[in-house]
Amino acid sequence: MTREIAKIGEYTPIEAMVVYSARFLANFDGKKGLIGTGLPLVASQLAKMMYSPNMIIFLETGQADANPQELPISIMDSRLTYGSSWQMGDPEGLFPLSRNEIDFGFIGGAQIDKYGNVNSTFIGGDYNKPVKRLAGTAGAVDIGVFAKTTIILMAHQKRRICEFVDYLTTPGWMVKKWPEGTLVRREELGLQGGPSCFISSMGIHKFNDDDKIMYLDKYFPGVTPEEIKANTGFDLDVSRAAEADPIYTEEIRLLREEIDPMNIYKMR
Amino acid sequence: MTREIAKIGEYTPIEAMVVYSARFLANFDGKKGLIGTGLPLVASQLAKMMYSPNMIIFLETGQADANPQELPISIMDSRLTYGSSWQMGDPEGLFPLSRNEIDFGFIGGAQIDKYGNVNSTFIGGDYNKPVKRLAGTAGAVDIGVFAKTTIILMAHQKRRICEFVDYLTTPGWMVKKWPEGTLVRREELGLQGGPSCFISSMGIHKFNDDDKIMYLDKYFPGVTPEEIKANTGFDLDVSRAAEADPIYTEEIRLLREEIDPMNIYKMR
Amino acid sequence: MSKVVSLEEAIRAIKDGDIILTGGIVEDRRPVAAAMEIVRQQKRNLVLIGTCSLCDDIMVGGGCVEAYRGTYTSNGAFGISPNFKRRAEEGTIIFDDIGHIDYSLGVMAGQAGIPFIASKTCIGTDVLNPAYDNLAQVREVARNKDVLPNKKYVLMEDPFFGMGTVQLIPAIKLDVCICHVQMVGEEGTVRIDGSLTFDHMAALSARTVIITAERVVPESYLRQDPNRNCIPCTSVDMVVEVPWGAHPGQVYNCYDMDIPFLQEYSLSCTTQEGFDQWAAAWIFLENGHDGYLDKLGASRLEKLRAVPPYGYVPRNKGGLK
Amino acid sequence: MSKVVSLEEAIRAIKDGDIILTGGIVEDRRPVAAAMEIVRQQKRNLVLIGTCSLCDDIMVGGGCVEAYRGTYTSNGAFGISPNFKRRAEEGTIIFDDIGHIDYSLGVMAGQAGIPFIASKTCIGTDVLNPAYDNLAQVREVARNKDVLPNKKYVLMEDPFFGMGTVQLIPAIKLDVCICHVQMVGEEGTVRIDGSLTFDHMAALSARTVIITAERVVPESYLRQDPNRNCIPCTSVDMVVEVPWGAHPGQVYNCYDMDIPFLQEYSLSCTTQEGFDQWAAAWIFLENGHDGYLDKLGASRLEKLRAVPPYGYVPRNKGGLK
Repeated sequence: MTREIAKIGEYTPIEAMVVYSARFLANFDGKKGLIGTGLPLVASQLAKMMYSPNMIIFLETGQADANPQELPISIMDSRLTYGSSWQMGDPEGLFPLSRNEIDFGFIGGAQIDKYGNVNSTFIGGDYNKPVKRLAGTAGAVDIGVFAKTTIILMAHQKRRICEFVDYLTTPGWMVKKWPEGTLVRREELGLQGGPSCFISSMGIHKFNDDDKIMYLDKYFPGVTPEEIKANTGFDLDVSRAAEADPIYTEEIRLLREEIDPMNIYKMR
Repeated sequence: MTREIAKIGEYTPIEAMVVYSARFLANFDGKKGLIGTGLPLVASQLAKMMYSPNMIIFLETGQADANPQELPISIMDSRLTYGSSWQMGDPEGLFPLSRNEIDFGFIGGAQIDKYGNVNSTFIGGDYNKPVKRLAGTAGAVDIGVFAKTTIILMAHQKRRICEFVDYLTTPGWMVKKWPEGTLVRREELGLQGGPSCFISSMGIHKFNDDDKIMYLDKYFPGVTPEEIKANTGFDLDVSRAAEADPIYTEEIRLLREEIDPMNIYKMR
Repeated sequence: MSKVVSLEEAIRAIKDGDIILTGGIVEDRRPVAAAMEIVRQQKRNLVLIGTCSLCDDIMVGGGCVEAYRGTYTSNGAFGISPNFKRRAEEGTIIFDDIGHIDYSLGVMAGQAGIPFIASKTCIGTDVLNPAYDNLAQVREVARNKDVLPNKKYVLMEDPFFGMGTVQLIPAIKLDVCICHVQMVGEEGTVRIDGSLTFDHMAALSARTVIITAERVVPESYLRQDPNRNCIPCTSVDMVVEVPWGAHPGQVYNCYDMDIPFLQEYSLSCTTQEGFDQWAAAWIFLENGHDGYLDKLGASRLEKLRAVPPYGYVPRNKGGLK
Repeated sequence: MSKVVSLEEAIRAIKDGDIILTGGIVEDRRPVAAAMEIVRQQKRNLVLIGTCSLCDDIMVGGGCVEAYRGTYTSNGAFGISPNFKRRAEEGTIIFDDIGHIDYSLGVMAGQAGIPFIASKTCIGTDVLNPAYDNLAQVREVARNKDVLPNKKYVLMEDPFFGMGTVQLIPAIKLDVCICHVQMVGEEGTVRIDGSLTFDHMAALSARTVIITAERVVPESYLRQDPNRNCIPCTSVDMVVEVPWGAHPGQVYNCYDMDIPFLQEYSLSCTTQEGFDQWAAAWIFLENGHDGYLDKLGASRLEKLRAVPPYGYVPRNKGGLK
């Protein structure tokens, strides 16, 4: 099947982020994922339609094998219950993580650092008097600790992609060993998993095998590696980056017409 | 209302044991009890009819406020589910105990000692090669540890009422402190509760306030304190015993005609 | 024995300084009407456990809450909970973040009546940062301090399976649990449709449990299928019938969310004055919840009513446009 | 994806030395047909977890079991499990008694994926007697030793609520969990009526989960009310339709117990020869479970069929006389 390619300008950077995320989920067809609220849920819907029809979706409010017939707005949306195999509560929804059943976790966040640590708790100032208070831990800690791998999605902004997060909510590759707070490799604390990729609104980022520092793997069509580097809060290695495959009109059509016709998620 | 008194010989010792147990449950009208399988369940049915209509029954297989319409045979009998408020499993059925919600536990057993410790695990020989292997712990440990008080019911036989149990399944007043196994008062281990009475097929036994040793409180009509002493495996204090109030024909009629017409529990 | 009371009477049982958890999560199946009554009764110094979203955030705006211990402080798609956000950024509310499995295990331990539980759940993260441990400050606000643990966590080596360092997590216990549900019997048996969130566990470990429900139904009806019930009557103290008691959120099988109302809330409450005006318009009404429903209007509510068998309003039927 | 297989194929997945838990409790909703197939396939060195009643005791009689770790070894009103009793008194089976809350917390920890949990549950009793700790011997029998903990328990002081000395209880994990239920969808979603016993938790922490059911129903039917389901399809590996698969025990809403059959079992199995004769009569039949049903006869089974709405056969209707 030949697919029509969408031109640059025919989709927004956020739509591109969601499309590349959905494509990445092709790696998890038939696998079990715990999907966070917001854009990860949108990307999963697209993935189920095009790339990963047998992906098994768990949600932190206790649905196993959820099959929403239309896009949920809330993490406990009624749309998630109907058609799922089992509907319990949050503990039962999260325990597949701690039982090591979850092949991938898929989350957003507000800040990410070069080790793939994610912050969704506060930005700036002090914990007790933050400049910007955020949503807190909800699922983000647990996905980072227990999922066999983590996929992270976040709009690309210089202040959000930084040297080290203001608060370590979701553990990436270098995490804090308590009580001292020493930075150590996650394996040293007996944590499996770790982030496999960070998909922004400009490109796809992976992590070096040795020092586990983020590098640019792919830049989206119409974006240059230099632009990405300039919009990143640490010295991002872009030397190995290649252009991502183009986006198909069908992907954008599904997002706009089938998945989010009301633009609830403000992707456009 | 004057009630007709049953003559001695018109009921069996086991029926007497069940009737006096039911009367004791009058202390728990409106209270929450966790009821063991077997004769405790029979006595509870009689109590609900005559003495304790608002008693709230929990069972270890997860029924809250069970209202069986006929006598259950099994601890997870279908008869326990229908009409109950909530039907979960064993963990949920037992956790009211560990949450300290249960006002009384009511159990049988195979052996009881002078401190009210009960054994339902093995009798004689060694743990690993017992003369008589029994049912094990099931609920009996937990009722003894967590219920605000415990009521114990057991047929009166010399070999069953002893100085110290062969295996301490249900903690009474003097229990084992590990790892040494030293005998200590239960309070010393932070255990609340303790047995309030042991009802046998011959009499009602309570425990001294000071040394927590069992004494005879009431002997059933037609039984003498001396007979009870002779049928007890330790030097039972019978000096304070009085004769129990007589049994009513109505109590026996209910047991025989309404509660166990098929004599499933072999009370007669 | 019937446990049915008025909303006012039920909420009177809550004392200043109580440690309280509200059912549902984010904007859905939340006891919003109950929270508004808490604001009307001007409760003070409450300690919120679990999450601080919609109904909790209304209590924060109403000046009822001084401390929070939990995992989530957002209204989801409608933004960070505005009253909490403002007070956190002012530094005028005490908060102590814990993880989501952390919270789950705490509530599970509470319902099992056990003191603590072990997990690797927050290992490596700032949830365990001693500098961010505000449990002692939370305890200062609480009336019954013994309901809260002495310590936030303890690290120890797993002696059983060689899992390395694990975190001991204390049980979560409560003074008060308020849940809004689809159905309750007059004796308190609860049936929930859709996510149980934490309600089925939290209600078991609270000293006082208040159930508000779309409908109070005959207890005998619910007892025909005890397997389908979610909270036993033996754990419930008071029962209140409050139709649309979770508006503007969803209640599965009953109604969908009122998106414009939720958006208006977020926009209104960025300042305390904004919240006060919003509260004057929606909370401090004559006739309390009945006044609220009448002001919303029957036709607006009818558009939100769930369509069987889905339990929500499918968008292609135009309900929510 | 359909997970429906034959009983023979499902049981072939069990390996000698597996750590196994069977659903239901005492004589009710037990996977009896599955246990008989295990005997037919001559599995060896199984480690039984939880209880050793009816279906488990059949496996003991069949020589399939060498070790047991659990809380109950009786057939309730029908006496101590006869094969287990005999082998225990001979000293030819390894057993390690734990408490009922002990077991509950272990399974709860298993489904929560955590290594251990604290409780006062066996404090003061011989369950903690080091002289009776046979866990090491149980481990010797097991094929996958890492499924069992290193230690039976650890004592420690409660650091959070001042509860004094508590017992740390390791998670219960399993190689195999077999449950017999009323209904299962072809993808594995399970609906249970009546006590869930431990099934809803144990099935989540086993490597291989086999569901036998009175009826395999369309998955889509069960998904109309996910709140009523008890085990998610995501935790189930194989599904087998086995009508009357728990006979002679009860299955709520399906059938009541066959008391004479249960009494006959108890009387027959006091000796190994007695069990072998009983097994020849009821297990080693041509056509396996179908042969068993035909031998029982349709009229006998019909008398056991549950009466709505009770879910059992009320005695005053004469069903069980």
